[in-house]
Amino acid sequence: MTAPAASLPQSAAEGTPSRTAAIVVRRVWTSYAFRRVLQSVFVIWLVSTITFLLMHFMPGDPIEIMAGRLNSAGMSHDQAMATAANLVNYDPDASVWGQYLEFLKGLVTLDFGNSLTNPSKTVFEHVMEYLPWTLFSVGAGVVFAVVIGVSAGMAMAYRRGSAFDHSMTSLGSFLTGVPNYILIAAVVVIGYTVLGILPFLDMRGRITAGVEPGFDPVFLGDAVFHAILPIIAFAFTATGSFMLNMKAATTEVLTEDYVTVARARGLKPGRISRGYVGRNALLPVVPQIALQMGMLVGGSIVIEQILDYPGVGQMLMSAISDRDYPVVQAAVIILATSVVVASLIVDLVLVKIDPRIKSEGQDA
Amino acid sequence: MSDPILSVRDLSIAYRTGRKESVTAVSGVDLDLYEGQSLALVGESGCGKTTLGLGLLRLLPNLGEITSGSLTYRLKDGTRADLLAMKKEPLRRFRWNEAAMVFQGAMNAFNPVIRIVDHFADTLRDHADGKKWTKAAVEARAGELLETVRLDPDRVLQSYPHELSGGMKQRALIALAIALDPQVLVLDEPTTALDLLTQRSIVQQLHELRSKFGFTMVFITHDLGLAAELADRVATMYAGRIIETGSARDIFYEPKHPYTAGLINAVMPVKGDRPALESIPGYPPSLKAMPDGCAFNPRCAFATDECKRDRVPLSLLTERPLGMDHSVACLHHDQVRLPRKESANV
Amino acid sequence: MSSAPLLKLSGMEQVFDTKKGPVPAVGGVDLEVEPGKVLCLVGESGCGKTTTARAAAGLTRPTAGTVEYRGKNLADMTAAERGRYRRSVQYIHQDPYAALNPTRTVYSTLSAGLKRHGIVKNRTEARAKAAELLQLVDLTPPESYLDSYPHQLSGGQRQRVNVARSLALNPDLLICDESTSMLDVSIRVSLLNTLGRLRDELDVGFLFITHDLAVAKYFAWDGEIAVMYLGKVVEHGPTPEVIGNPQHPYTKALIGAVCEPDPDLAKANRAAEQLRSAEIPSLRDLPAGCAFHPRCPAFEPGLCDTAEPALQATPSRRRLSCHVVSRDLQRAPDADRTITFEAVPGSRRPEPETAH
Amino acid sequence: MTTLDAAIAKPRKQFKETFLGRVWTGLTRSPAGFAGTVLVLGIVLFSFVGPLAIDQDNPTDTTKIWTEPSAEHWLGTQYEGKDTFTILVNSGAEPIWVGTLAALMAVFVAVVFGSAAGYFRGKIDAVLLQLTDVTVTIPQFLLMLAVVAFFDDIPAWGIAFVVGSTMWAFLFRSIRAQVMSLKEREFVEAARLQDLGTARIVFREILPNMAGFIFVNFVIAVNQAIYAIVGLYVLGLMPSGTPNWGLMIHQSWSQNFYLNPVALPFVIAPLLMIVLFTIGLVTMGRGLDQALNPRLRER
Amino acid sequence: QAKGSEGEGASGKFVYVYPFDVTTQHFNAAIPNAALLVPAPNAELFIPRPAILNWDSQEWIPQLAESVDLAGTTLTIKLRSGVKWTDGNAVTAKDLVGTIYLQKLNAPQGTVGWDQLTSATADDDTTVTVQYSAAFPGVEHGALKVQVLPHARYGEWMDEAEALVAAGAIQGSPEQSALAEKIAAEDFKDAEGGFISCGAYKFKDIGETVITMEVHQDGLFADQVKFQTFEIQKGDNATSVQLLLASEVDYSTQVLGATDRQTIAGVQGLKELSTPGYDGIGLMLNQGRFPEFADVDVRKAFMYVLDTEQIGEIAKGQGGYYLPKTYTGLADPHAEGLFDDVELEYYSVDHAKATSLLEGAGWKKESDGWHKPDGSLAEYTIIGVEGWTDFTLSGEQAAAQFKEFGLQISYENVPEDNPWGIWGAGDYDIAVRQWANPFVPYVYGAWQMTWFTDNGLTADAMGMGLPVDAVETATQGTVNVAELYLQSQQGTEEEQMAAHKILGVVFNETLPRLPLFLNQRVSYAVDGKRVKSIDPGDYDLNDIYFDNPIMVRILEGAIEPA
Ligand SMILES: Nc1ncnc2c1ncn2[C@@H]1O[C@H](COP(=O)(O)OP(=O)(O)OP(=O)(O)O)[C@@H](O)[C@H]1O
Ligand SMILES: Nc1ncnc2c1ncn2[C@@H]1O[C@H](COP(=O)(O)OP(=O)(O)OP(=O)(O)O)[C@@H](O)[C@H]1O
Ligand SMILES: [Mg+2]
Ligand SMILES: [Mg+2]
Repeated sequence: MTAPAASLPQSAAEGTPSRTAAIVVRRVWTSYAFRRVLQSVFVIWLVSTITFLLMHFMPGDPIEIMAGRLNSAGMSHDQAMATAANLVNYDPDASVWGQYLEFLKGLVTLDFGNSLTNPSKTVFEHVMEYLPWTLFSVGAGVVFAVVIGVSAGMAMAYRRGSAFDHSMTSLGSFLTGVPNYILIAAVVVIGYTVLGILPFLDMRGRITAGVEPGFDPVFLGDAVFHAILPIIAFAFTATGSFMLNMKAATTEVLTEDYVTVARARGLKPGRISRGYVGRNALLPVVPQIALQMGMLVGGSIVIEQILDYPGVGQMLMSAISDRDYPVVQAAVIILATSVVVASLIVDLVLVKIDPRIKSEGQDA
Repeated sequence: MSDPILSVRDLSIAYRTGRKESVTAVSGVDLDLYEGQSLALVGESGCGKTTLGLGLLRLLPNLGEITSGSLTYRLKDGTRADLLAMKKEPLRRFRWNEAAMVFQGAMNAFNPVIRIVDHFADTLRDHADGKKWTKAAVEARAGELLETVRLDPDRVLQSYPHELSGGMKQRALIALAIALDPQVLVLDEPTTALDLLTQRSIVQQLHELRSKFGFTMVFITHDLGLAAELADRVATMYAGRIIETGSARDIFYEPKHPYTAGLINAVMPVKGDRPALESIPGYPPSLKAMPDGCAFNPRCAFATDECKRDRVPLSLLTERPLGMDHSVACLHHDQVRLPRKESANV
Repeated sequence: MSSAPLLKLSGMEQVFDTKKGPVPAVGGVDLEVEPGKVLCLVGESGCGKTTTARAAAGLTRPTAGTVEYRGKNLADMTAAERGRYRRSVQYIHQDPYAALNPTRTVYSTLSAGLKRHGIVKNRTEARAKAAELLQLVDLTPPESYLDSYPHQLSGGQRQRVNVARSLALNPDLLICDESTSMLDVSIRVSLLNTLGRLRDELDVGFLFITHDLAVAKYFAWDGEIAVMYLGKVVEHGPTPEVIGNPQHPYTKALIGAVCEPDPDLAKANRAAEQLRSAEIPSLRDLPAGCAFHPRCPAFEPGLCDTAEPALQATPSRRRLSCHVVSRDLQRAPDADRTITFEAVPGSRRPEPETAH
Repeated sequence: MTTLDAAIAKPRKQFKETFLGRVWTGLTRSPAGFAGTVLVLGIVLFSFVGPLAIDQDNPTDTTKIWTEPSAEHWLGTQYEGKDTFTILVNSGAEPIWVGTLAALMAVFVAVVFGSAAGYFRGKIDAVLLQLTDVTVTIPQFLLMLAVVAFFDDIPAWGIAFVVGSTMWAFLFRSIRAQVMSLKEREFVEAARLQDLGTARIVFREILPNMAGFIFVNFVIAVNQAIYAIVGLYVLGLMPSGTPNWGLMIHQSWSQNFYLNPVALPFVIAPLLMIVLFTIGLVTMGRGLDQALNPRLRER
Repeated sequence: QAKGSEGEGASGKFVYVYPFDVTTQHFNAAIPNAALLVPAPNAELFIPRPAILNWDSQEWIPQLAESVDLAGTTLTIKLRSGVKWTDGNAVTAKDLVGTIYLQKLNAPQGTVGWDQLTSATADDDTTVTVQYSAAFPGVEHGALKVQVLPHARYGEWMDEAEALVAAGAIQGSPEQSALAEKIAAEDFKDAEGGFISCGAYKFKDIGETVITMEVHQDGLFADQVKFQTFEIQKGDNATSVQLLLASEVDYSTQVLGATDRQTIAGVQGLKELSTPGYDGIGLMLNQGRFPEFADVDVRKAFMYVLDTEQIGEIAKGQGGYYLPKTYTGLADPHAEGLFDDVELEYYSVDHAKATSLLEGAGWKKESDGWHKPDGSLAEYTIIGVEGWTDFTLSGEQAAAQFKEFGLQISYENVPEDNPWGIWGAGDYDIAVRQWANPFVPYVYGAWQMTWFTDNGLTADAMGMGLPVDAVETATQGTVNVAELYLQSQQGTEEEQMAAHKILGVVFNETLPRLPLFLNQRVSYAVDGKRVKSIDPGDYDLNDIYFDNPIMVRILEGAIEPA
């Protein structure tokens, strides 16, 4: 950032073509975007390597695990191991190093082969069967949370000290405080078991049996119907934390002079709260959106289990307990990529909404 | 024309500083402003000028409140409005459209995340009254306004506030302030951060705007030169009160309050040799430890026991039309002379 | 101490990178401040005064040229030297609102440096010292300000707190960026007198930025004034010379623009327009030749709009960058004495209309 | 002048001005701060002093499995026929201190890293950013499982460490962003001009400006830490036996107690404790906010 | 046979709850444990076996078979005619023979019944003859209980399996592995014709949380069944409790905890179908890790410390468990009559006895707890499995009781994904584990569990480190348990009995596992909502996961819509 860009155009103008090329290369090399991408790739590699190691540190390999299951059905240890070896597409004697190289190859070619415990499917197919659903429900949950949390947070800051503020702050703390799986379980228990108004039985799963996928209202409506509970669950926690954070940020911004001036200018309250207070207060909150997203995907395991919503959390959970290495790897890489991409987007958005970030860096 | 455009009666403003404590920053201000007049508010730093200015637009921060008095305006449509009784939406429409303010802290007056042009767009659109402000129209109007304060629209419009120098921001704020042709313009040290040429051109611009639109101006300044140039009337404040008010000539040529006189005496001339200047002796009072009686008495050469006893009200010296009376709050005003008046002619 | 000046800027340039291209805010200035002397920087708003001052205070690193403190280049300083420099050179920000931490009281703002550098030993001392500083800047009685937060102070009060803070560490060099602009004249005089004592008694040097020529004249009478225009110094010389006998058309215009606290005089002044244009050129797109030529009343086509004038010494102890005036001076070396104050339009005061 | 000198020399507000003093004022003088403090202190006392004050004899009694609240058993009895109230009293200490420790650690690390990254930028920033990305991205579940596999017997502070080390990253970015913007403020420059030292500038000039934000996040972190401990039970990482809110919630959860109306006191009590604790902290935070951020009183 | 017109007598719906998973499970029934609903109790409804056993009378109840007959080493299975697959083909002897070969090839060495099976031949379309190399009670179990697969779909593999068996390939041989891998790579999810089955019901709609089956007109017993639709709701314990509370299911085989049972107790029409189980919950002491556990007195002392009734009460609730009449390692139905003439020790809580036993073994109680003979503090951790409520509660209670007695024993959970690995490796101090006979209706299953499961005694699968070839006993002298075990499964009826008796006494004396209690198998039915009455009839002893009585009764038409 400190490269005196001012001198570049001049030298480019004087330069021979090859020098120009060199400058272009240098520009790319020193460019923010390029370095961000490099960093992201690095992060993804590191995360997947750590995952790889963690997975291999965990006791048991896929065959042992499968054997354990068979074992529980009455087979002896040896028998179970032998049967499992046939069922699972895994060579227990391969060195970890060799597997790692294999995995790296997969990482580069984006081909992770087939699932170990379900060899009829490629890992990609396997993951894609779950991923869209989780992304949909988490994404929708976060969108809701942002909309509700941000507006509630602002309203709280505006009415600081009022009964509204007190109750909403308590609600916000409650929502952030209590894990979303407990909250959604309470919703189900009260709505379904106690009151009997929630058609929970029909809401389980991702889609009703017999509904054909496609871009038609029946399918989309059904998908939304099934996703409502997961979306609410994901929205719960995130809403609370956005509320509290937004309130804190808004409270700060409200003390700024430009807000007073905006009031003096007789701007409409809505415009002040959106364009002046909201935009500035959002600055510290925006980075949290990406984080929430990542956190929710990570935390989808329990939610998806309670609500019987087969998403990536459920898949990851069973892949981990099956030690289905390639599936776990692929899932983690996809998660890592989405977190990294989300934080990239956040950075870009921040630059967009905070012009001051661009012109930093003249500091001694 | 006998109807003042702005009329203030017995206005007092206090700041709460703790749960029970508060300080009175402005007390008992009476003021009538008539259309087209310009009033300079001068006085000690910290005497309550900004507070009064904010009070005139009901813009006090939460902990500041108008504790007594009344504040009425004659609106563009000729009706009179009691500002203190005004509801939210009318108050919003009133602000900037009827009365605008250029703030002392212009540096932070702009939203750091939006461009200058958007500030204009927001203001214009929120007071549009049905008029549709297209982007181009906003840019044209804003450009025009910026040119009146000698800013290069091409550069400034698309800039973010942090990309402008302090002076540029202040000028941009003035441009923004006149965007809706307000009737009353309150300027809090409007040219403090500006260089002389710009000051000059702004002053000129304000003159022109004033003769064109006939708006009324209250400007707060420490620059007595500027006051002399811009003001028809001058009011001197000390420790939250108006202690002398009169036409510009009254105040500059024949100040009758020892504080006003001291102030004029402390003006540094640009021309001629460097004189040894004296400030008013003693220290300015703090709001938290206000002397009894006339607040100026500890520093006053004429002070008598009487001055220490009771508050001294404004008394009328010379009556003039349209609120241009010369009044002073001093028991010993007849003794006050401008010491260097003669030599000031050099 | 060596004979090196307290502060020396040589060929200092500052180019800001912005999305729309580079902004050469300061285009090569050479300035010196001697101990116990004042260098006043005046000029149009946006001409780079603050930028120069910030570089001098080490807050930014100039993109070209050097800043030397007591003969030592800032860029080459060791950590220890830098620390010493830091304490000896204080910069007072232009904006007193932004320069105070909103979460700290006046006392804690003032005492931070004192405590950090062991100037005071305990709280009692710190408070006494802070009170003393407040009294220096006329914030009295100090105890009613010590525990205030910045938002509870008026503009002028904040400005004085800023000044008081800068005095806390007994600096050698004070860089004041319009530090008296929000004060009423009486306090201004008083504060300038206080600073003047520091200058005279403690040999403190000043880089004093102001647009108030009266203040410049009052405070820098024994020092120098440098007039800046669009990032360059256009005239630089001893204060009485520059104020009393301005040479550069821009300086002349500035002095001509002074308002006197005299309503009648002011009304007469009002009519006078001295410049060809009110437009300030953009730094990104400076006019060819002399940057002032589009506005200059002395503009001569072919001369002013072709080459950039250099800042040259004139016979009368000053430096000047104007083709026309330099040429005229060469033709008539005494000419610079002949332009008198009376030549500035509007300076004669008509008789008052009404007499009492 | 003598009275004046005295006032300066012997400041009447001596304690009030120090950081702790302001914290104290915020907690005791404002209604919100006071209410929050009372609530938090109440729960802390309940959980730390309570166990000493009550009769600890709480035998398993199969004839009393799941009974309704009564004079003898204020919250009824649980699945072993033990008194729920006694269990509740004994259950708070560990989650409170482990949660607080984890949150302190997370916030501390986030604040230190965040301000280092935001203040110094450059390499440190780049490295720390990557580190957060990595921390955020690794599935916590997996990490925990690996931890289980690695450590047989993990002490409570170790749990705090594990939980804390995964939480800091979430706060890091916000702190970094705010430090980045605050350090450009002129008052920070002013502090640098006074050569106050980087640590002081960061901790005394910059951070107090975001005290409210940090505190809110601390509260969130305490919460998440407490629930993370619940999560650890789910993974079988924590030895059961020591009574613990987490264990109670986990049992209610995994053994479906929540479906049984008689079991509701057992299910709700620990949740309620956590919720009250959080609300107490948040309310306390509001009082603190006012004390630490004087501008807030303005608007 | 099943030619009856549409919907003859069949109406209504029966709702069952079971934790299936359509996203991971598939339709390749040749892969054990992984095909959708194939391992479930309701598999009888769509993928029938030749016969199932009445555990009480030990008689075969013919299903696909019309009759079965074991004479010497020859088993003759006569299939019913007229039953058709859903693809329209008739069910023939070829299907059964192929299925038997597939099973035989893939059955691990040492499996009773499969090891001895030498050939299976289709004599005609409906007759299959199976030859065994040896005969003893139970040898026919495997072949009679295969879930018959259609040759039309699996024929290629069946034929290959047959050839491989003929060529002497066994499980684990390269040829078998190659075939197994080929099979594992196929899931038939999108195969034409869907899942080919021949039961009374066939798949209709497969949703993620609900699967609907409808009557398959040409299927086995289609003319007898009374329900038009059989619906399976997906559900684990929590869900099935909720579904039961809402009366949205008619039958649940989930094993519920004590609290759950209390929760649903008030549901209208709720019926607990309770049968004494063949297995129970006990503790494994890791002798490999702690040599002091080799001392029988220590084991006995531990046993005397435990109040097993209390443990059972808390872990399973009233009616969810029963205490064994004898501590012989056998469930009551199996122990009945066997030990009438031997003196057995009965372990009921007796702290004084425990103390004296421990002290006799050289242990000492000090202020911090019991110390071993070498003076070190005895400290152990009991592990249970996270999520297995009965294990968790039992382990917790046991630990608490030990603690009360002064033994420093704490409790901890291990993750649910691989407890078998942990048990197999012997990576624990004390573990909660089943005892008695959870798998087969024959007594030898209990010995398998007691001495051989989780006791691999090899370097990588040490298990609990309990010696099996030479066990010292007071009354029986040194006993070779491994040998007796073989005798108990492959001997003649008398030999088996004799072996059982000795092994039971050895168990009683040496406590290779500490038996806490036996499970009372409880399943739950809601009468009167959709179903008139759910009643296991004569099959009430049949274990719920194997040969589920309710499914058999549905097929018999004994369960009807309300
Ligand atoms: N929020 C506040 N709380 C307490 N006191 C305040 C507050 N704001 C201002 N004051 C006090 O009120 C008095 C008047 O302040 P004001 O800003 O009106 O002065 P001013 O005349 O504009 O001064 P200046 O010329 O220096 O700007 C000052 O003494 C100041 O300390
Ligand atoms: N960070 C920055 N990025 C881009 N441009 C800048 C930046 N800081 C200052 N400038 C530009 O540099 C020029 C000089 O600014 P500077 O603040 O030095 O002016 P100044 O002489 O102090 O003006 P004033 O009297 O108004 O304070 C201005 O045109 C300003 O817009
Ligand atoms: Mg002011
Ligand atoms: Mg400046």
